[in-house]
Amino acid sequence: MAVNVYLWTSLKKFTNDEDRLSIEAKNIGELVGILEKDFPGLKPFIDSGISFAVNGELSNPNSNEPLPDGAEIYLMQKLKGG
Amino acid sequence: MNKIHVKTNINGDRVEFLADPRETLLDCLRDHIGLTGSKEGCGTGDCGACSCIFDGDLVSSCLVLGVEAEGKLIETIEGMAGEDDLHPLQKKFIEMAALQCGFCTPGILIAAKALLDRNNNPTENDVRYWLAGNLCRCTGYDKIIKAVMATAKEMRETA
Amino acid sequence: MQYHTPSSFNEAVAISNSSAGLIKYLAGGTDLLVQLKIGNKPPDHLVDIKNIPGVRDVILRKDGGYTIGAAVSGAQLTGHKKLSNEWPGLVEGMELVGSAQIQSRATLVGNLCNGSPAADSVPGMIAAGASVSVINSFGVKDILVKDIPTGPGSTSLEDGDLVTAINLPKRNKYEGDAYLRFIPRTEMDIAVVGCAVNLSLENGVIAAAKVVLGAVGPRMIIAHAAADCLIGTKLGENILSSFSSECSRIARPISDKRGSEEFRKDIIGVIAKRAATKAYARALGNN
Amino acid sequence: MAKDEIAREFQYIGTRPNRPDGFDKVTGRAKYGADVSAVGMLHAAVLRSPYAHARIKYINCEKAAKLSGVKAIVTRDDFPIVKDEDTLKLLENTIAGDFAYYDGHAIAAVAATSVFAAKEAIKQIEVDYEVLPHVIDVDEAIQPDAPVVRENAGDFSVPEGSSPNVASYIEFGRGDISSGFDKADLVKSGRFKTEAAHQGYIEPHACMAQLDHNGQGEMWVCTQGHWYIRQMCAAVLGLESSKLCVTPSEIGGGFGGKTTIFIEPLALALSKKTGGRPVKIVMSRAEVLRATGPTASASMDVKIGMTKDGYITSGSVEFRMQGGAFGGSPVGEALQCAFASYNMPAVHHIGYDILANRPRAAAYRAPGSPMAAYAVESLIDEICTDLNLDPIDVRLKNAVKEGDKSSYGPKFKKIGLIETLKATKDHPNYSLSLGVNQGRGVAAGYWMNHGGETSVSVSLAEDGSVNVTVGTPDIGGSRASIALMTAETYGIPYDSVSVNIAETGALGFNEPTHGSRATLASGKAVYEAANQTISEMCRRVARKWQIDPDAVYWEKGYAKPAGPNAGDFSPISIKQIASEMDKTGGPIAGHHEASISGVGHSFGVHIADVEVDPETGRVTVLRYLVVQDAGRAIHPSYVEGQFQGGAVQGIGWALNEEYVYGADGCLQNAAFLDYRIPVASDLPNIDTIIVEVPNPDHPFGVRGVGETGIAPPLPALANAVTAATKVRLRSLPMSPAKVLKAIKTGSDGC
Repeated sequence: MAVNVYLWTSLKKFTNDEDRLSIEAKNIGELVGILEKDFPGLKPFIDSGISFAVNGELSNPNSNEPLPDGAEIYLMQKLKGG
Repeated sequence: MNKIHVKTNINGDRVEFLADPRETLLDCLRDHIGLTGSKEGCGTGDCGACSCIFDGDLVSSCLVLGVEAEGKLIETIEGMAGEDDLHPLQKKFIEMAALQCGFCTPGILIAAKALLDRNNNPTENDVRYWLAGNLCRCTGYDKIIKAVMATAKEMRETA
Repeated sequence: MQYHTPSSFNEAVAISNSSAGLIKYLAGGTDLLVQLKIGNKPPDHLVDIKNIPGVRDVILRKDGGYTIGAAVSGAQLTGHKKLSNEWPGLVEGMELVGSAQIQSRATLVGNLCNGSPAADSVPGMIAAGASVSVINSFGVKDILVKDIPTGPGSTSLEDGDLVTAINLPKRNKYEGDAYLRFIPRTEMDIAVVGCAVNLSLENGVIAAAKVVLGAVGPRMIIAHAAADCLIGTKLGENILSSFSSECSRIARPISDKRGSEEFRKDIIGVIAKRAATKAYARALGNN
Repeated sequence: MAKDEIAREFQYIGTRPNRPDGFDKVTGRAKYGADVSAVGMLHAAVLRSPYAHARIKYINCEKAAKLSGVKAIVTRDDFPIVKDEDTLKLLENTIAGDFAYYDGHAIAAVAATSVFAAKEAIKQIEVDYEVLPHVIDVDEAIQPDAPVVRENAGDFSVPEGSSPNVASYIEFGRGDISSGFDKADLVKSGRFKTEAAHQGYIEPHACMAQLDHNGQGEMWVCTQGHWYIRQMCAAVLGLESSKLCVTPSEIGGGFGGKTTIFIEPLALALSKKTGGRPVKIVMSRAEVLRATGPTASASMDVKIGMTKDGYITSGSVEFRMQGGAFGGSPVGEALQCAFASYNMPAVHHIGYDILANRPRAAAYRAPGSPMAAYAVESLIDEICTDLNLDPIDVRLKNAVKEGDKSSYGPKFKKIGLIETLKATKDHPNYSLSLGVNQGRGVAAGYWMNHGGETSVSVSLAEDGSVNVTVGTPDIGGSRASIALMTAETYGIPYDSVSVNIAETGALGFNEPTHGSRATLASGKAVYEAANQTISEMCRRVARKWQIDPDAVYWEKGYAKPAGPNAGDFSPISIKQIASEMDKTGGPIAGHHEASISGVGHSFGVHIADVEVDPETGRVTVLRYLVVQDAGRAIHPSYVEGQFQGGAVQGIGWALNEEYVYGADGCLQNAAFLDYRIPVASDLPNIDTIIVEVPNPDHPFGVRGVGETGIAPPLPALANAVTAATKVRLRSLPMSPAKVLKAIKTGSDGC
């Protein structure tokens, strides 16, 4: 169950200059755990509040909704609205 | 500060209160009489949310002292509706969605009524300039102006 | 703050004489209450003059001029058809002060005594040659409006002076005035610049002119040299252009939050030109 | 379920009934923040810094405390020590610690028996300030010699060697921008600047709060989100959240500015010090402008390449946004919105969040999007002019559609930009001829919308009417839209639904009415909760008919047998079910809690026609058109109202609204007299077209509509002014002085 994780450019310095990662994860919660373990530099960003767009739909970091195979997951800054 | 005993008439009721002479009419309406329909948006006569009728004149009640109310006739938003029915402007504002947050609404209704009492056939430009002292941040004024124009037309037709 | 409601000017003066501390007179209150709101020290004694008989009257005198009571509101002036026809520039200057709400309260005298160089009604009064009646413990006196403002927030009035009325001279045929100001919005702003022009014509030619510039100096500027440009002319394009430049040259504005010196100097000429054109048309039409 | 719903005809949705709270709001009965009082209530006033940046050496409250009527004074010493960085920023902004960071920063607060006594007391508080150098302008703040606003303010994202006033940094993009620029026939770039603008809600912040020594408290407050207020107050005061009950008043406008705390913790702290007396704080307008959050000021570099037939080949932006002394400008959002309307092969974004000695930026309607739109849409307009291309045609050629990758990554689902552009082009305003000194501008704008944490409940009254309880304050008619969706779900009259906005104890956590979410998110949740009760009603009817629950279905207010096989039963109305519920199993109620997703992006396109006075630089708006995709307009009047209100806020920002600072760093225009929001006579009618491309992820097709409308006016007016004057201003506001200078000298205003 590999999913494609896209990072914003300024995170590349923590992921060996990769802005796209292929990761085996069943859900976002598991994905977060793997990201934090494999790329400790990402942890402060994740801790500061981050959103995950799964196939265009925002999901929260603790979600245990199953991820579709090959899902396109974008790490996004958490948004505020007016 | 010595307070002054003020006897006045608000929305047809005889009212008495004790005013610190530094208090505005708006303060007195809201804090002494409990009529909180008039709002304070600026306190300096720039927004019109506190509009009232003072002896027949449209005023910003934040720019009138409470002690000046002695012996006067005051009309506030709370007195705008009749016993059985809303004023046509009030009805039209609801029907035409001329309010969003509603905070400026009492002042705008009072000001619009003052206009229609003087001129039952205003142009759109007349309405826009008359209401220039009533700030609204939600609506962009469009529906407010249309509601005032529609009310004027309806009142002319039923008069 | 003690609040007084005298029923005569003499009583008002007596209260002021017998009271200690800061004394202020209250007519419209549209400046005074703002001062209180923003935290300025309230006066020790506030003398409300609105209960004095005649203060809200506009009187057409036998000599054809007007006496306007100290508490006459802007809305009253606008509603006075004859006065508005004769002195449209003066009336429109007052009418530009604030909203409909403010118009119910604000007065010419208040606008004058507040001492703002940007006061909209004052250039028109000066251009009209208006005077004020003043009462104090020594008696009554007449002072020309042009001599009242002395600088931002200050006037030549002394402690205890109470302005009771504004006096306008008689209006003759073929005379006309206009006041225009520039503001960023259409309403509710303080003038960035303002200009009043008062003209007398003979056979369509300008025989006398007064030009007063507002908000471009520490007090209203009476632009004699600019007025001279107009005299003897019928206000052609060239005349207006040199008049406009002259007004810009005379202006001594400062830069502040409402406009830069450069911008004010630029547009005072434009506004003056437009005011002159309007005054001229009115003078021609006033037959 | 969802798609079928969208296709069907609606009974109530799309109608324009009177709003439920209309009567209260036209008669003065509605209670706003400052409209309540309580027995024993004290009035508070706040002492604020007169300096843009100062060290606070000591505060002496002795004299003030001795004044008659003074009951309590609080300074920072009365607040707990906070470790968490976000909480610390909130607390610092609520009440200054060792430093005052901006003109208007709260220093101390006094509670007294009257407003006059409280105001007198704050004058008697002695503060010894050591004035420090300050910085106001966003570009100046990152100069090497700029005063440092706060030491060590940069977070983990800031690249080494950055100015100490950079709080955070973000960079993202895709494709090869330089080869994209190589493919272009015309590449243009420019720097654009916008000044901070305030939300300008007419109701100043106000609250009444009470807190006892056990940490039990309650608060009445005008806010967009009372759970946020509770969470933030609890955090900065070290309280247990559930012990603080926060009730929202009616709210007199917010636009994002009432989603955070300012005076609320002060009121609670003062109350605690008086042994729990209620304390009321009402801000003055000057306090609102000096000390509450406007949006950021921005300096933005944009570069765009286009082929001569109008295809965008590449684009890049670098945005620097100043969000006050604690950071938090919406630079990330701005970057996401910058190129969101366009399908671009290569795009790159860089953003800096920058500190300055200004009040902490708060959210303001589509935070960041208006600035981004101003920069990008202005430059696109320049390129269209140079290449002699129609600006709507160019946008149609590049417009994003379903399945396209957005400029910030994720793919779009069903969106309506193309439909919106086409509707704009077809409107008569686009082809009206213009006179001398007149010009027309077109621009697009975008907001991604937000769902967020939502909790609602629905209950059936014994007479068959329905109570809906939501946690999103009604800021512009959401009670009406929620009632309409509820009525539609049940098939009962609109008037039989009452919508209540509950205090914090009555529901689970709700995010504020922000992010264009109230109708979208509360509506979606109410639909779910209502369907729970419908299922329950069907179950009870099935039991009565002694058939399987699946054999009962719900239609227009009635439980019906599903078909001939289910049996021959007369439909049972909701009224009858309700009247019998005490005998059939007790109360019938439903609830729904979720982090709502499926928000549906909203695009808008505006046309502005202006006339410029060439002698004074004054801009008059002659005509204005807003076209926007609402997904589905639940109550079209309030959708139009959102379009119109957003547009006029944008018009104000574009033309005359700005923060004017003196050389001392103090705000000079802290009043509506000189902070010039548009007045009625400044404006024409604001024409609207509601485009409806339903959001497939919402039961009724709703997209949030509140925010997008503020983005296009900035560039639409800039483009119109350029068309009228033939000069391009690159800085807002386009105040008369700037426009005149541009006409006379060709200056771009930067």
